Amino acid sequence: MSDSVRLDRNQIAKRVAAELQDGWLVNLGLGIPTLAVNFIPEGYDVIFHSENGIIGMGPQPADEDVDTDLMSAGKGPVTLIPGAAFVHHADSFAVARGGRLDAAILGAYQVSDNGDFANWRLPNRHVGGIGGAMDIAVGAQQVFVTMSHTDKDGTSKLVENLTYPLTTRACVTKVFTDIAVISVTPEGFVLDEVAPGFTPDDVIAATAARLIVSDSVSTIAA
Amino acid sequence: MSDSVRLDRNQIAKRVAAELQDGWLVNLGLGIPTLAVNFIPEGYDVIFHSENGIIGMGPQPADEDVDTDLMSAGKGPVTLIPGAAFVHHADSFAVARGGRLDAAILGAYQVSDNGDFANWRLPNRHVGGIGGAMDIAVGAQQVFVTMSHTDKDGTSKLVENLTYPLTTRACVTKVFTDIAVISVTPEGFVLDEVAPGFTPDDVIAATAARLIVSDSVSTIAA
Amino acid sequence: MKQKKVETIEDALDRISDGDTVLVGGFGFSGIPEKLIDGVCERGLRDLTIVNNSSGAQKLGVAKLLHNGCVGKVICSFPWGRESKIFTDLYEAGKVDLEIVPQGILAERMRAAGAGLGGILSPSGVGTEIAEGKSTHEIDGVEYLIEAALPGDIALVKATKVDPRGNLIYRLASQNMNPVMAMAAKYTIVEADEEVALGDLDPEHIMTAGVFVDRYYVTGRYKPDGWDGAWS
Amino acid sequence: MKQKKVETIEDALDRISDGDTVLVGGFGFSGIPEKLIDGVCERGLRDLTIVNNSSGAQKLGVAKLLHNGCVGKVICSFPWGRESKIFTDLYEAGKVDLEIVPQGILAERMRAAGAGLGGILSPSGVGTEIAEGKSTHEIDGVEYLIEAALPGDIALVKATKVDPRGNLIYRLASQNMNPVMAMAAKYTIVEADEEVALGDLDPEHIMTAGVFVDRYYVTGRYKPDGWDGAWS
Repeated sequence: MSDSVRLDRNQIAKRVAAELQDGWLVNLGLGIPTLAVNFIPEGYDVIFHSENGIIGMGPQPADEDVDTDLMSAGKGPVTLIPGAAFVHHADSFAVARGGRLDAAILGAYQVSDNGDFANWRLPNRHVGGIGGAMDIAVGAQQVFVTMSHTDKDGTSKLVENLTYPLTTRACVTKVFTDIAVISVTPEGFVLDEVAPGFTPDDVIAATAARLIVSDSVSTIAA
Repeated sequence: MSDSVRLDRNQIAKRVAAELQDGWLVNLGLGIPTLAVNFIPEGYDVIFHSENGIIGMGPQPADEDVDTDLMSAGKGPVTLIPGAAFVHHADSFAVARGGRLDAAILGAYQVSDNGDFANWRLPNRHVGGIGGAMDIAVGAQQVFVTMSHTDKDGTSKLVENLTYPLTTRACVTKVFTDIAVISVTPEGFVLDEVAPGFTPDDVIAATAARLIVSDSVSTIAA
Repeated sequence: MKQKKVETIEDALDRISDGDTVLVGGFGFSGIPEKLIDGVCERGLRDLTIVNNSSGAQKLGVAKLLHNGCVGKVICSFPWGRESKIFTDLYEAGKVDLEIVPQGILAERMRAAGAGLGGILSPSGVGTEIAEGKSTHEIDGVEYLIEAALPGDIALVKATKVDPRGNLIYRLASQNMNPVMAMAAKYTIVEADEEVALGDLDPEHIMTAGVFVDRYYVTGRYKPDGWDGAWS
Repeated sequence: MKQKKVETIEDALDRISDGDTVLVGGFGFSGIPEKLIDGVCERGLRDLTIVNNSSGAQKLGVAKLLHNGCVGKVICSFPWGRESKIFTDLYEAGKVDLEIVPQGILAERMRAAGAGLGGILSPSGVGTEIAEGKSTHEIDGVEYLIEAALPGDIALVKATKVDPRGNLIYRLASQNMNPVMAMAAKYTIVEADEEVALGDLDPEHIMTAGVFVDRYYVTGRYKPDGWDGAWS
């Protein structure tokens, strides 16, 4: 592991962005997911959905063009792409729960090998913020989780059973960490890709759940 | 009963229209209820709601101004009043079930003295047309029923228990027939008004349910 | 950008199969996707479950589908109109099934499907024939019927304007159940009077967002079938 | 015509009482009825149950109501933001109750109230802490939570345009939960940037029909509280 360097936030965002297909409707959570917007393949028409009722968010405007009535769910100023539409909050979540999101990219505290994930409350806190995560995760066709593979103490965030409070059951389809890309399959976690300098065994050692190594395991294009 | 003449459809419509108050939102069923539109007191702003998503129907247009995209739930051409709005069918019935209709005027086969009514299926037919009646009757603040007091055989349409299939339970507030105006109260039917030439006893004789005669029973202004 | 526009009715309809549940917009003469309905008849599809407010009138709308033998079941609020003799005949001959739903609950059950809900708690029809066989649930002492969401395999929707993303504008009262049907179907096919350029629709005026639309066909504005009154 | 316009904040708010459930629009800096919120604070109302997406930020929105001691309970999806210290303090001191609801279900529960439904069957939160104590119902083998409708005694709504019938237009993404709140409350009070004449709004563009609005107060457009960026 001597020349192994964990991916930084932008590299994780770039990798997950490569999953998005032309014409998809996508919802991005806060943090790393939001960065994915900077790595959409050239020429792709990816439509971004924001919980507060924007379908077709465009990039951040110049300072002088910021409008407080045109901000993302993350409270950042945005613009509109041509053909954007507004809906109210109930219909906005109809888009999500109703299955029209091709993908959601979300952060997580933990993901289990049946696709459960936790992202809304720390176990030692009384309350957390659910926001839109439960609705989005239950409805999106694909749920991509981006997170560091381990927490600050080196504890694996990929687990057999969640110890953090559940957000949504059996919904995560793929996990993008700073050392690996892992699919959630009926057989459990499958290691698809490793970060440059990492071996499958490095990833297995850092993962607190059984990890099936794909026959075609490859290195993440950094 | 020698100079008694049953009210005609327009007279019933005129009488029920006198119940409507300035500023009310009202839904009108087919038949006699629709005629009520012609008897709104001068200067009153009564807003008419149509199930198919019109809030603020105005009178019938001239032939050359008919628009097939602007017709009432009864399939008749209408116009819009200033400040009218369109909604889709789900939101249109939200208006009704959600309690925003000050009154609905509906026809009926039978009304019972607890306010149940029947208007959607004849007992001897396999199926009937429910249309919007169940939603409108369950939600409107007041449900006014207009109907003949008896059927062709002289059988009372005001009853103790419905023999026709129920539309909505305990919703009718007042009944306007061709011989009387009757309130539905916690004590049962109360006779408020009789048609010119009819006595309370005439109405009692024509009614197959107990009828309390109001202390202030009066004659319908024809 | 996803290519949603198709040039022929055949292409518009190539996802429909025998036995599908098809949500068909329209109320009275307004908002009926007539050209798509004609296309379904020409395809000779069979055993469709058709959801609409009514069973059609004369030989129009749903009645046309019935006449052409496409329909196995009708889900509607008003099957028994004076002008829907074809439905009466087929129903009484046991050739078509019927599920009757209060009009507002029909719309709400489709909206629930579009919103990814399992269903709704309905106050409409409690204690009536339509409650038979349905579960009930009490909230604050009030009894409600549990009405399941009503999704479609296909929606046939009529709009007046469409843009290349499939964003829709409906004319006057022609929207009726079209917007909830567009939400409720797995695959939504639109027939529009007119196509406008990308960016021509004000995002605040869009009535159905293009994410609910899978395909659209442009017809030009035409006089509704069976309408013999004034027309402009 | 019903007189819905009021000339003072006091008149706008005269139907609110201590203990009411108040639905308050707004998300981020957008669509917050700030002048009405200020009025509630000045009235010194107590023990309100406030429904909003969040518990506010800094001293803005719901946080202002919390700071002023008006709130007994918050129903929201996101109470624990980095900027809502006031809520954390009051909650941990046992001075404010909390009901946490997934954001989309919060909107849907209010819409259900507005639509006269008893509630909805929700797929969101099944198997999680928020399912505790709730009934479940299975449809086609899928488990749903029965989530009760969430009506308000009062809604405080922010719009950009209002006409004398109370018809509303919202600007850009400022509608957020305002339209469902307008539907869900027994009494809906609107704060609008601007009043337009009767007939000036295209009936096809109206976002909230005036039948859902009981009263409105016109403020003129103003810079949102706490916003220190560009403003036009």
